[in-house]
Amino acid sequence: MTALEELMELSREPYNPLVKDWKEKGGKVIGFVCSYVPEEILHAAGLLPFRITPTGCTTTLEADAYFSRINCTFCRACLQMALEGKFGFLDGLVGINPCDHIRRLWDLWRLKAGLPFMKILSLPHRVHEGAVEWYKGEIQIFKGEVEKAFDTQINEDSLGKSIEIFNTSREWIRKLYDLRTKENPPLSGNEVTRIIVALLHIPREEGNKLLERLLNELENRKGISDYRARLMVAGGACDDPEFIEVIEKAGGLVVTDSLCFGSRYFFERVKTDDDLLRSLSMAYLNRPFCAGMAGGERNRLNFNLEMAQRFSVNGIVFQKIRWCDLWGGEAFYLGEKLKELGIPYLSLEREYWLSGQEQMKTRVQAFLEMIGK
Amino acid sequence: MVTAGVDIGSLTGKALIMKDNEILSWAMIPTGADGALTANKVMELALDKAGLSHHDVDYTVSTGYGRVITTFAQQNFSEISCHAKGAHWFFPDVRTILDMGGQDCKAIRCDETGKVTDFVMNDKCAAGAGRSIEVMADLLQIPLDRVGECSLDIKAAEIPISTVCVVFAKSEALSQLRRGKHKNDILAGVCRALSIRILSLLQRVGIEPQFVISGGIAKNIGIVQRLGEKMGLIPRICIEPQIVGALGAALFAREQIEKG
Amino acid sequence: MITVGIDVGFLTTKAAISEGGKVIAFHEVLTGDSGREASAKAVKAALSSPAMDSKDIAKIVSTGAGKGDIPYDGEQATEMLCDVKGALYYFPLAKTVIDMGAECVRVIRCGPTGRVLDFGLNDKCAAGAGIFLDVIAKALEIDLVDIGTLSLQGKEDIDITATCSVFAESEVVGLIARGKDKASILAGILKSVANRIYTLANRVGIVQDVIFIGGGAKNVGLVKNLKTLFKKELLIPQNPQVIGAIGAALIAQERSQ
Amino acid sequence: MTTADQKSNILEIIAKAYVNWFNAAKPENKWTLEPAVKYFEEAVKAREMGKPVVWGSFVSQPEIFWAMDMFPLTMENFSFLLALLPGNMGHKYIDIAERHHMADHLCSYNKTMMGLAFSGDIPKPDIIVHPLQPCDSGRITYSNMAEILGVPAFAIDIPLLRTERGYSYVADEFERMVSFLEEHTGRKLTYEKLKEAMEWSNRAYAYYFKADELKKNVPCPLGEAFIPPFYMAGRVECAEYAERLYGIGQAKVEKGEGFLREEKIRLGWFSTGAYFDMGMQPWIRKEFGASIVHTMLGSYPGPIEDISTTRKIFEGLARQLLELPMARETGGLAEGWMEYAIRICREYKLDAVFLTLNMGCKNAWALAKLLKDEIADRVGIPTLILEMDALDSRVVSSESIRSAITNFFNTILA
Repeated sequence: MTALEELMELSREPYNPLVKDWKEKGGKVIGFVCSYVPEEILHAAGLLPFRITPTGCTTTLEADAYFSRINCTFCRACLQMALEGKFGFLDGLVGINPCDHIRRLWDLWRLKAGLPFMKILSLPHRVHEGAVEWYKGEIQIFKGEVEKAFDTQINEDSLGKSIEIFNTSREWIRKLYDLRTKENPPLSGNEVTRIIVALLHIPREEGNKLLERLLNELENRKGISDYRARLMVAGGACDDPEFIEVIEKAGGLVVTDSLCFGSRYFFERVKTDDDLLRSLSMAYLNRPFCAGMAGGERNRLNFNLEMAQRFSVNGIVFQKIRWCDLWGGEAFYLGEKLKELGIPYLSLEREYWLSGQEQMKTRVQAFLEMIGK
Repeated sequence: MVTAGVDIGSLTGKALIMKDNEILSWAMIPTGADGALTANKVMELALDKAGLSHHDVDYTVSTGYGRVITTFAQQNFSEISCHAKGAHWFFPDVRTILDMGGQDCKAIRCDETGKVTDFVMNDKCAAGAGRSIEVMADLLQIPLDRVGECSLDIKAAEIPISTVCVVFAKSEALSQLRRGKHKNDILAGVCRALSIRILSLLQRVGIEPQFVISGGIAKNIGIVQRLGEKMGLIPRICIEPQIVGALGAALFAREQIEKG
Repeated sequence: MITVGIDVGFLTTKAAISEGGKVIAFHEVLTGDSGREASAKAVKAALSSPAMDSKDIAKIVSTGAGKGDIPYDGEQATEMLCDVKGALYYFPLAKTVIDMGAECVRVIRCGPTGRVLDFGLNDKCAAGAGIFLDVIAKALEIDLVDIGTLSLQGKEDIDITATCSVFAESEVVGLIARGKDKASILAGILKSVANRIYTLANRVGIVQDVIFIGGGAKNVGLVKNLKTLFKKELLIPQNPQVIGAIGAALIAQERSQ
Repeated sequence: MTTADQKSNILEIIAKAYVNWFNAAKPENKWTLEPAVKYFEEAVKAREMGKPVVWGSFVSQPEIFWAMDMFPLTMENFSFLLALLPGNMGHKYIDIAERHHMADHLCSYNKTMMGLAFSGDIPKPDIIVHPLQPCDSGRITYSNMAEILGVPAFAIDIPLLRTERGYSYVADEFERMVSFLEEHTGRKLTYEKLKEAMEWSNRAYAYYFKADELKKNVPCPLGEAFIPPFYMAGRVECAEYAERLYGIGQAKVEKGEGFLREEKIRLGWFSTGAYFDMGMQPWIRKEFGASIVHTMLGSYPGPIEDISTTRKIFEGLARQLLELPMARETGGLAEGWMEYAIRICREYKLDAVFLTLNMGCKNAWALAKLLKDEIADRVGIPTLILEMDALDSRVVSSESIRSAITNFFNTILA
């Protein structure tokens, strides 16, 4: 199997062969829902950090007894799978408070399907010097809790190694994105999303090997040329390759993004020549901002523009899951600005699983026609 | 050169034949369970009227939710682009278009060439879509094309319809009937509720004159007049509002040929 | 001394007669254009077999959407109270009552004496209410009463994704266009309706015995779906649609004493 | 065409409205409106009098602004007032916000204030200061508003958990905020001025806390509508209001009188109310003999203990800030709200709880079942969950809210 095929395979379901393997060897798996959780700490403790995606979830029947129809379907789907025991392979869950929905997911998961190890970090919602110090403190406390719970020591040396490993995969992904700047990118947007989802669900060392192989394979893979327009996907969490596929089936090739399941997660390198915990806090907080960061409007806008230009896109598709207030509020500002700047902009609201596909296809097709493609 | 546009909506299918810039003929039939069949039928009808057959047509473009299952079309365009294009053919100075189909309602902005510059659609819920008018007409046993005038001829007082759900609005109307309220007064409430929802959709794209209403709803004077009042301008109506989409498709067909 | 309960529903109006704590007669008519006429008709018919004299009526209690509009000076009772009373009459161990009417789905938790402990309603969105099935039946050009049995012959598993009944209607039309068989489509529709009822029930909390009443309880396909979801037995009285009226008649008895 | 055509100054409209309400009020109630009348008079003139205007959130504290001789405007206050003013004025601004692609599912408090800011019907502020609580909707709205208006803004970061470390982080934030304010207004915050404001503030918080305690008496001596104008906390008017209210309550308790002649049922109203229908609470009292002895927005924390130094004051404000109404409920983890709810049910001897699910409130909707079950299991009283929008009467009409309430009384409380 080629690396690409392997990655596609691994992206299909959370409990993939590599995780099974890890468990059988007696390894522990710790889940987390948001990209602001410092995985390196878990990795340095010999644990497998697992970014949770409700991949394959199609109903929220049980979850909706607690969550409601006005809560984010990504979180409802996560809770559903937790209640169904689909995340039974997790030995713990790291919570965080980027938004109300994810904070409440942590509450409901903990109270209705609690796991052995459950800790939560307090994420700042404004990025400044004091916040970096605060989050460093949070990571410090978290490190202590991990060491205590799994009775191990995380020292400069082991943490340094872990950071290097994660920096490496960040670097590979950046290389991968560089390939997408070409006129005929070797990968489609939904393939990239699948690659990233897979990477977040497997031991990172394995992931890096696969990425390295992939990059070699791609050198002589035929580029994609049968597309009507180059698009960028922006907005809230989007781990659903099928959603990207709807856009691409209509002829809009997704060549880049500003997503926490994409560029935002991979673009910040963690410094290793300084106080490591501080460097972690610094790197995580200084990533291109999530909408949860107050006063981050310009930061977000500029990152979007920068990416749009670097990947020479014809338009930006802003997507958010319905009921997401953070990105729903941001839409107000971003919409106004992109209009001012004359950048074609399509705003799509979606549920975690695709519903009303027909209407979405019509919108995307009309958008492509609108930008004359 | 002869081009054709086929528009398969959720309620009706339309086909339109053009020769150069002239409309030769058009036909409209209700969309049956089988969209592909509807497309063929309505195309045949239009061709008959024009005294032409399939092989006289140089290029066909399909649109509407059935655009992909219209097998004989060489190309398909979204109904959004087609309605802008069609409306622009009727009114070259059009800038804002409202198209109200059976289940969705679209507010479209276009430039001086009829090219779409922005648009919004309702989704998730059919509140404020054309279907509700149908449902009401059916309930009150008033022909669809008379709903508008009736809604303006208020007998006692307009009856507010509180629910947004089409299906519940129907039963709300029914219970008003049972209380002996007059059909017109109920329709007045229905049309007001609808025009308010349409207006908020239009406001999202921003309304610039000329404002053109296409689709079946344009025949509903009750909606048209109420919208006009609220916006402080007179909506322009195409002579045959329901064929605007098919017309746009036929025009795109011509462009395709000219592009070569 | 007899008492009468009238349930003026959206589609049908039911009347029930009770005597000495026993239900002795009931009748159901279409509500049509006037709830008043319908209730008069239903009461008259109910009184005819066995023949009774309207002079013996000690009290009349009305319920249902049109409870305010009956041609008698009676009292009123909420649908929740009547559902529970009626359900307990047939199933003394009832703890949860699910009533699926044309316009509203009710899930009610009750105590042994007929006290309502908690309830949840779905009356905002038609998708999930009985009337939705009416819309779908029309779209599929079949008879409403056949939906349940037909759905059981469904061959493939179809998921209806639309959240709005009007969208579901055109989704159904689209499915037929793609050559899906009506039975399978119906199965999908009933699954989606059952899911909505299940979610509502979950929020209120499901305690055995669970009684399923209202017009929806006559739909075998819906019942099948609900049983699989609840993983519990559903108890259904003989004439599920008149339970509300019966409850009203029994409440009239209590109040007249 | 836009509906913002006819410019109107909301400040003046509301100032006038309060004068009218004051004139219409019964003599014995006029005192309850005096502070607000004064406040909005000043608000209209603030600029002329050279006071920098600062927009703030209702889950924050104005003392520092008063001490720096600035004029604080609480934006949620406008959303609330526009909803209850005749003619549903709020709808207009909600529509403006949604029209500019602000998602319709944000809290209507935030949609109204965003529409209002965007319409220009209220003069731009000099500064915006907002703590990052109680919810996503509030956080993003103030942040976006500042960016769109091009106004310098300071966001007070709020930690997730109530810990000593957290409190001193917030105290640090206050220090950063003050230097931000000094930099942008050229004014200095002196300890004397702050201390003076805090003495008035403490007086208000202390007396209102005691007044709120009085409501634990059966029958409940005070109605839910009497809440000091905490947007004036730090000024004498707010303190006097609280003191007077406590006096009235105390007298009633001594006479064993209740606010209701006959108190059949004691209700707790968690989360927001239906503010577009001001007749609802009186209707509940009259119709069902129920007195509303606790409301979320009518229950405040106590005063600050130590005001001996500026830092001590900041530390005190930090603790208080995280316990303000709504922040107290929706902040932190689920247990925070649950335990508080249980305590209220017991201490205020509630017979039933109304839990309003405001259409924008993701937190309340997500925790509704937890809260309801917890209250049923541990206190054994029923909860009515009311889905509605606190300000937008178009979402759920007051008729259907009232019929839901009637159903609740005629079945579960029957």
